[in-house]
Amino acid sequence: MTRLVNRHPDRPTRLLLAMLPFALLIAAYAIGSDMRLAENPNDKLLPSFTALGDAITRMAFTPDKRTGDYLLWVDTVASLTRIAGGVAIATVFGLLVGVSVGLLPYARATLGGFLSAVAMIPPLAILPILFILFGLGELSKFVLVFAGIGPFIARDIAMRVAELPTEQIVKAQTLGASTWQICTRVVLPQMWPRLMDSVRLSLGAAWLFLIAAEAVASQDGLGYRIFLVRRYLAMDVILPYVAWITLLAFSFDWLLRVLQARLFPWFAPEGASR
Amino acid sequence: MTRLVNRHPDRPTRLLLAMLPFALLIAAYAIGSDMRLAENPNDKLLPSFTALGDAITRMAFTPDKRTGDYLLWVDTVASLTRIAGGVAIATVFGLLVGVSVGLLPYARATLGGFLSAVAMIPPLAILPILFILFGLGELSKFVLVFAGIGPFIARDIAMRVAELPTEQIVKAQTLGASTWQICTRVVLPQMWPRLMDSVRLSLGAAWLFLIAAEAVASQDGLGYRIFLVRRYLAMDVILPYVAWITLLAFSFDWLLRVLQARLFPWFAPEGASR
Amino acid sequence: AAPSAQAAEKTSFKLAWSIYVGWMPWGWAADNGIVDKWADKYGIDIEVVQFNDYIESINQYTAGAFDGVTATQMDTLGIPSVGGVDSTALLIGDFSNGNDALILKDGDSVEDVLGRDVHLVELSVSHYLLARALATLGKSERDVTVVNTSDADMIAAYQTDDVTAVVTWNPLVAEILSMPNATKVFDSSDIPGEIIDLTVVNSETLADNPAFGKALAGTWYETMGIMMSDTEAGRAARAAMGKASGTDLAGYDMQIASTKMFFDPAEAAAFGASEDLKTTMESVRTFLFDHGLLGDGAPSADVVGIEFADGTVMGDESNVNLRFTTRYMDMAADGAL
Amino acid sequence: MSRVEVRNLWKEYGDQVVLERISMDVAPHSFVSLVGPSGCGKSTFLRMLLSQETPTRGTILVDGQPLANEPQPDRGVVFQKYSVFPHLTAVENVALGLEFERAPVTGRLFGRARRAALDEAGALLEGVGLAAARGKYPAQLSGGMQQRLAIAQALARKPRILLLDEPFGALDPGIRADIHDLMLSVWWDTRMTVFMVSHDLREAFYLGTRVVAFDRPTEKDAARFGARITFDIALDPAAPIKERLREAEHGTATDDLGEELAAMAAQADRDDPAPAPSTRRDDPAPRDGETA
Amino acid sequence: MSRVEVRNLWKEYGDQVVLERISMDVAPHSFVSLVGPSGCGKSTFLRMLLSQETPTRGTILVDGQPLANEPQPDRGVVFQKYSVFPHLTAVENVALGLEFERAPVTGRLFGRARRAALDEAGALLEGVGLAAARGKYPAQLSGGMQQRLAIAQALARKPRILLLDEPFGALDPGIRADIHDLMLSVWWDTRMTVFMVSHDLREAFYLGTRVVAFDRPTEKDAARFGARITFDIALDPAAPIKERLREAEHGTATDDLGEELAAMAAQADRDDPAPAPSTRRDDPAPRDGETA
Ligand SMILES: Nc1ncnc2c1ncn2[C@@H]1O[C@H](COP(=O)(O)OP(=O)(O)OP(=O)(O)O)[C@@H](O)[C@H]1O
Ligand SMILES: Nc1ncnc2c1ncn2[C@@H]1O[C@H](COP(=O)(O)OP(=O)(O)OP(=O)(O)O)[C@@H](O)[C@H]1O
Ligand SMILES: [Mg+2]
Ligand SMILES: [Mg+2]
Repeated sequence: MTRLVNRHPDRPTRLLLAMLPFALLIAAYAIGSDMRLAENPNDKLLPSFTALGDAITRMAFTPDKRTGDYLLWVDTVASLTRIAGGVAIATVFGLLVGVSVGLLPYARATLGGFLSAVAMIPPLAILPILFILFGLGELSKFVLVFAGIGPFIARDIAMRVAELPTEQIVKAQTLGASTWQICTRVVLPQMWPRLMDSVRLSLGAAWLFLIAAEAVASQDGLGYRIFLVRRYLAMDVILPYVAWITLLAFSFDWLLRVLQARLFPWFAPEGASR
Repeated sequence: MTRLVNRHPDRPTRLLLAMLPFALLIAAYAIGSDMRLAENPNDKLLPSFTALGDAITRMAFTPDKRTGDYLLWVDTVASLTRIAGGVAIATVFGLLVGVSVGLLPYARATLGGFLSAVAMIPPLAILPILFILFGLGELSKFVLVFAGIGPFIARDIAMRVAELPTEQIVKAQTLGASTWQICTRVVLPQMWPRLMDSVRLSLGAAWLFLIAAEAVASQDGLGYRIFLVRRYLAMDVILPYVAWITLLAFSFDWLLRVLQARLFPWFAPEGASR
Repeated sequence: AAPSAQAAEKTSFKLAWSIYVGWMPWGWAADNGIVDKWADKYGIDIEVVQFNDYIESINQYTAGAFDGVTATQMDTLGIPSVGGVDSTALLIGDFSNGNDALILKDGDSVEDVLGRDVHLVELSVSHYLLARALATLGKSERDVTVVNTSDADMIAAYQTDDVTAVVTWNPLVAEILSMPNATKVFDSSDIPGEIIDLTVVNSETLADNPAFGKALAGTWYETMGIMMSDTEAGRAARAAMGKASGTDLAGYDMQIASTKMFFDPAEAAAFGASEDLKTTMESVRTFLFDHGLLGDGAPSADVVGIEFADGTVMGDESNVNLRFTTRYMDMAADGAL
Repeated sequence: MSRVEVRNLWKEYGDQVVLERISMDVAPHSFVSLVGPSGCGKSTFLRMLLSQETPTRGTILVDGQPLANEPQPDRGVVFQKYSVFPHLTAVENVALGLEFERAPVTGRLFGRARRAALDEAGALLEGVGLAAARGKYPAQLSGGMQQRLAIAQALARKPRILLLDEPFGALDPGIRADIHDLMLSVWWDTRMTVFMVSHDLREAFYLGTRVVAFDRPTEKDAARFGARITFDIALDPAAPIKERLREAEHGTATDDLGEELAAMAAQADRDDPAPAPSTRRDDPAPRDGETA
Repeated sequence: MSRVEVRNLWKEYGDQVVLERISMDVAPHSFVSLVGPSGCGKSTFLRMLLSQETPTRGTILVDGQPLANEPQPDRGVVFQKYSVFPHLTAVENVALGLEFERAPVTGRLFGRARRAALDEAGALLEGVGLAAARGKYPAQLSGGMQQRLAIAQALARKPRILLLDEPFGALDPGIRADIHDLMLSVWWDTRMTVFMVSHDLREAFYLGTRVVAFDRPTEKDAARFGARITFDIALDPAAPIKERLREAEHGTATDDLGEELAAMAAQADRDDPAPAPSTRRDDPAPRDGETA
């Protein structure tokens, strides 16, 4: 019998298997929902699929009476703008600081410990200070997303830089590279694909912080809507919104993975062929 | 002139540099606080160091009037218990699932996509469902911490397993290892130190989720206290609590780093000597 | 940013409001140009900023980022006033008349709460309501266990078996009461006039810029006039407010029904000048003092002075940080705006 | 001790043909030396013998049976890139195979069984000259020491087929001669079939009972044509000659060795129409005794 | 083209003494072959010459000046483990050094300057037989191909001192001979000083103008005693002989070469009291023409 490590499912099996856990989740939901609705037809916690469908139609495909907007799309655009901004700042910061800390002993001595400490501060606990410093507008939302994932990305990249074989850095020096040239030609280019992994890993946290920011002060956005309807336990709206967020984040994750494979053909984990 | 990559600060300089950003932060705080207090002596946002000291004395060294407890310690014990529980479950889960997904093609086909999707779900948005499933007690707090960092650890470990050179897995098979033996003797032992890194990276998020969980329904815990006094903008209590959380998390981070170096002498990143 | 909001003469102002039945008019007034209209009249700018998180709006006001905020009288005393921000209750919008309630599973009187875990937002008006409810029995908080539970999670919490008693506010009360096995045993209509929803402004700013107060009062009562009317415009306004708070016209009307809205400025002014208010404030400040919320070194409930419309001061006269005034409501009543 | 038959094997990576039309029939207890220019596909060929990669076309039979579709302990390997386990000390690395065999469930031996396995492993380490590095982790060993460790590890399970990819490249002549000895005696004792890639032709001829060379027909158009077998010399399947060679090596008649090898090659020449290069053996290795 | 003086060098890792009392005086334009058992500290010695590690005791002078305390382009290196850059194609790897030199700020050339650099790099690749693999990433190259790439990369900056750690170990004899040629002609043209670690004594003697052996006095107590220089033979600092050797290689008189080498070694023997092993050169490499 072939060992499990060596058994590769074929394409259709793979597809089937990939859908299996999702199917199970949906089935579990359906059963739970049916049971609760049988008990209390007005139960709001696990609405039926019809109710979910209605809510989706209402939010996504019916113009709002007041403004004429399609709420889901307005919320999506608002949230995506914010998360893109926050993640972009965090990425740039994480790359710059991570490479410095990973490569330069002086930067490591100065920022290494500080970064580890800062990464542990729960940003939600010091919200009042953040809002005073950055106002209540879009900036504070970027900042919260940034504060949530920036230190993580920086630490992750610093670890990845430290994993580069010393031989490479020495080799570059024998080829005449200055510190700056080592950064730009040897270290940074090798960090791009790793940065993508890092961003992928932090995407979940980024959404979390965005939702938290939108729950405090804003007038649109996916997090705002979830917060707003939460006090009515409108799970028929919340669940599609959560699914939508998950889908968006997952698509972005997938996009990053595809881009990584396309743009950096030289970057394949050692065991990728397995 | 020596390149920056090759310049290593000596011990005293290193210590000085490490303290520099902390000193700057404290100085910035002191200036901000002074400015605000000059305007309004009762300002609550950035209390003076004396006020912070008073609050610390009150919370940590004076028994509470009502209960006779030393609040800071009660809160700390409660929170540490919860976070330890949540992180422990997440670690075990992350290791098992991560190793399976990284090593076994069937597990990867089944769970790879699902895990990426689940990692993107913002747990705070589906709290109501979590409550119904796990109640409001301690269990739900473990679950929230677990839901927050479990998928992250699993994905991280799966990536690390995939990075093991294929040669190692093949080599083990030529030595007669079964899939189970490959797991237990080749892959798992090499994942321990990486797991520690992974836990270190997710510690910040773990605290975040703990605090969020304690905001929901509890009577003690660091997050409970922060949310409680946030109602009165008692930054004189919040700031020491945040600093304390940061210190606890940072110490744990440091402990893990030391343990990693002690327990796994064979594990040093390629560029560690830099 | 902080100190400038409290600087002397200026022309632009910021008001923070949060989503709650009695404060929805601010959002609607801003959306429909009423705020701008009145601001223009007095030659100033007013920015009205919506908060989803009530506490954060008060915190931001207390920290100086805003000139005015919507808050209950209890939170105004406990947060900005204790925090040294001298605040004036410019407008008395309503008092809770059933909006806040103690709800039990398997129980039909206040006695049944004894010995239970009571889930509520600690140190909020819910907490105060519970204290008052227990006081009617001659009992105290020692006879129950208070469990802090965030308002956002209250409904979900109630659905679990762990939770058998909650104190909360609308729209959460209505949602919970719509569930099977939920009985309201005590609500704010049992203590009428004790939970008051205000529009509060920084006293210094107001003193230096009466125009700010006038513009706010003008806006508020024009809006009141529209929304109270039983016309198409009034229904449309209420429907929009309901929508903005996440429900619809019927839901919003139901919330208003349990709120004593002061649509008429004269009525509001009369309430603000009444002696009952002093009794209420005495009870509220005692509650706050008992829970350590008047400052840590506070020797008694007197540390923060409260000035009433008639000029009398309760507590420390040299540290008056909460002021009730009927001046602007009177002006509205007199049509002097 | 297995017969290996390779039938019309092709291997392509995408568009690039790496190997084409490789056929050979290897008798049990052969020692096949594989030579050829770098990049011609020798490692790829070994990977297919190992079932690590599947041929694009063609089949491999072992004792008449198609190759198992995954690596098995019947085929040991020493990779070109070091493939010892970084988390185990030298002696643990060698003992690992024994533990896999003797503790199917836990994969880990305890108490006396463990001591016995470690002793066996220690003996093997001694054989490759690593007795002193017994407790060191691979990262603390030099390149050549890691390679020797990999050899000891592969020998521990006594595979019936052993695949070696430039196993002696990083070794100094003194150690190399010792390990040649070890290799030959293990090969002789266990009667296993060995495939060894080497760039050192003297080594290939000295150790091998058969030397197979891979090469591309043209350097141009390298992608379209794969490497083929360009010569295949059966040196002498009868083992005793090897034995004599080995004995001779231990003796002092070092200078005669070259002639012996030449003779051997010449005989191979007669057996096989392919033109074999003339070969002599001389080992200028400074032994410790001579130089210290 | 630099004089290198090594004065009483020691290197310890924690308790373990790796090298002790290493002294040598290397004339400009020498080609020093370093030999010795695996694990004796040859790579460590090169790392110190490179300023990658600092000696525990002792000094190294280059042209009378203490060694710069960090790697510099005056000292090129080919590491034992492949050290090419995985994110650059073969030709980009070689051109990188030129880009560092010519674009100090951006580290990147554009337009004509870039094409010129790539052309230079292409020529070097051709020299090591990698013209066809120009656009491939290192992961797509075989072990030997990567090693050749590293050689081309190190030569691109024309260092004054070149440090080679088993550079030819993974090469087949045909390619190896070509690269020996290349090496010697570059060495001769640029007059650089070369230190080469090799386990192939014939190679060491063929290429080197001087052969230095490291070894430990005793195998016991390996940790307490470091390796020392056990013999140090100046073969012939006058380069023309090398040139002749090279010419001879290209000719057909292959059989005479062995004698030449032996004579050379014999002369070295007379110059130096240390007993040098007798050495002959013969290359049984099957050239394409002979075997295809
Ligand atoms: N994954 C791959 N993708 C594309 N080409 C590959 C891959 N692996 C190997 N090759 C190509 O296959 C050819 C053979 O590689 P292989 O490693 O088998 O050579 P080799 O004969 O072992 O060389 P060396 O003696 O240098 O180790 C090389 O030209 C290499 O570029
Ligand atoms: N970082 C280290 N820590 C401890 N010991 C080390 C370290 N690096 C090398 N050594 C030891 O130093 C000695 C010399 O190692 P080095 O790599 O220089 O050997 P070498 O002569 O190059 O061997 P080879 O020919 O096998 O490459 C070895 O015994 C090795 O175990
Ligand atoms: Mg190979
Ligand atoms: Mg070495």
